[in-house]
Amino acid sequence: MALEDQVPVVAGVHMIALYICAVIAVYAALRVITERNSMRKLPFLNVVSFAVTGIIALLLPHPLTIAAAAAYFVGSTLESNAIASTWAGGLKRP
Amino acid sequence: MLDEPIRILIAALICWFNFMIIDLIFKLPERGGVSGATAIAQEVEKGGGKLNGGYMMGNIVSSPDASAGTLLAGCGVYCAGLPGGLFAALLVYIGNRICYDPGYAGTTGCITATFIVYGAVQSGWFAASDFIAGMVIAILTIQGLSSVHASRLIAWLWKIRCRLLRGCT
Amino acid sequence: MNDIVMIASVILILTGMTAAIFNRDPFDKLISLSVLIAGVFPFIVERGFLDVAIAIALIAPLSTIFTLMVCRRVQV
Amino acid sequence: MTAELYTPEFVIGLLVLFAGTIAAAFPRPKNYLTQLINLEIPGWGLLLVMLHYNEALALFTFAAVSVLSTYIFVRVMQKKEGIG
Repeated sequence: MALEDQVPVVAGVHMIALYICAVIAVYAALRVITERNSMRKLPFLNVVSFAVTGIIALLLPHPLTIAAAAAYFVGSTLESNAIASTWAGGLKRP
Repeated sequence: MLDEPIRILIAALICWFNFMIIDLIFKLPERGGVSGATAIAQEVEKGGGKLNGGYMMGNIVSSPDASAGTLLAGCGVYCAGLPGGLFAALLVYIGNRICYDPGYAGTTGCITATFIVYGAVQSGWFAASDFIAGMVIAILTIQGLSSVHASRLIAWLWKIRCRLLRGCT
Repeated sequence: MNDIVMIASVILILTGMTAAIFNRDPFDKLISLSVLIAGVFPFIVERGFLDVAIAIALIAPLSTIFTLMVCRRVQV
Repeated sequence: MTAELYTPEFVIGLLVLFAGTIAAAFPRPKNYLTQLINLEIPGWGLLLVMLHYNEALALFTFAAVSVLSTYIFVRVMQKKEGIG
């Protein structure tokens, strides 16, 4: 059913990179919820998105993973773009 | 091969210089590309930072630029070798077109980062996963630690670039 | 999945959920909601559903954009 | 079909589902927009619970239907309140 019987499990040698990505994701998430200003939250959200993209790529090395990581990154960027544009009143304002 | 933490730190330095040089050459700190980037820059300036640094932070947030290209090139080389990196460059170009951006900085950064990562892996000194963790650390120093100090640093680098290349107004 | 990444994903989901419930500004709620979405993705990828991950990553921002059609900043 | 009884995504999905349902039932600033945003939280919890059963097609269908229902709610709110 799933792809997981075709691809190898992550080997034990690259674990430190995965841990660094996880720790940075948690740190940036805590910075997101403790920041008061609504626009200054968006750079920290971008750090969360980078770290999760790294986690996705490091968890499952398979050629389709590149498309998954790029799709997640572009989707998250588009979401931030839409939030910032609406906050600035770029698109919808009469 | 060196130990893994030292390799990750060296890879973080390489990635930092790669995306910062390409972003400065393609004039990201000059103006905000979309209206959301301009709003982020104004809020950063209101919090005590510089306006040019805020423009670059807003551009990184609201469209995939050279930093995203470096990260996805690392992912591509880690998963599928050299063709994976070039495929990631194509995906970065498509993502730039989705986000209303010309997309030259992201594609150029992705292609150069692909060759850098592939050369470093072929030389036997690095693994491709070091560059993914290194890019996450590098984007943490720009966006994640302190927006005031990061914007002042980018404004200082932008002033140096204006003095060297004089393409900016 | 190894334990530290799973604990990190759970922390992302719980902080995103708590902040999305208790914030009062709609923009803050949407930003916290995307932290929650970021925590969901390692679980999907760890199960091996890469196609589902691609589809959800491309579909989920549409929901936010539709919600933003009725958001409007309080004029200052 | 279920390999083990309590996988982590099952437990955390149930937790998110209950908390999000309570938050959508009692929205804090009491208007339709808050209720709509709170209604997306149990959706993601339900997706985590469905991930436990290893059905890819169910996940596809659920994501698509969730976005469509959000669009319909937004149109209904625009008709009802005259905003947007």
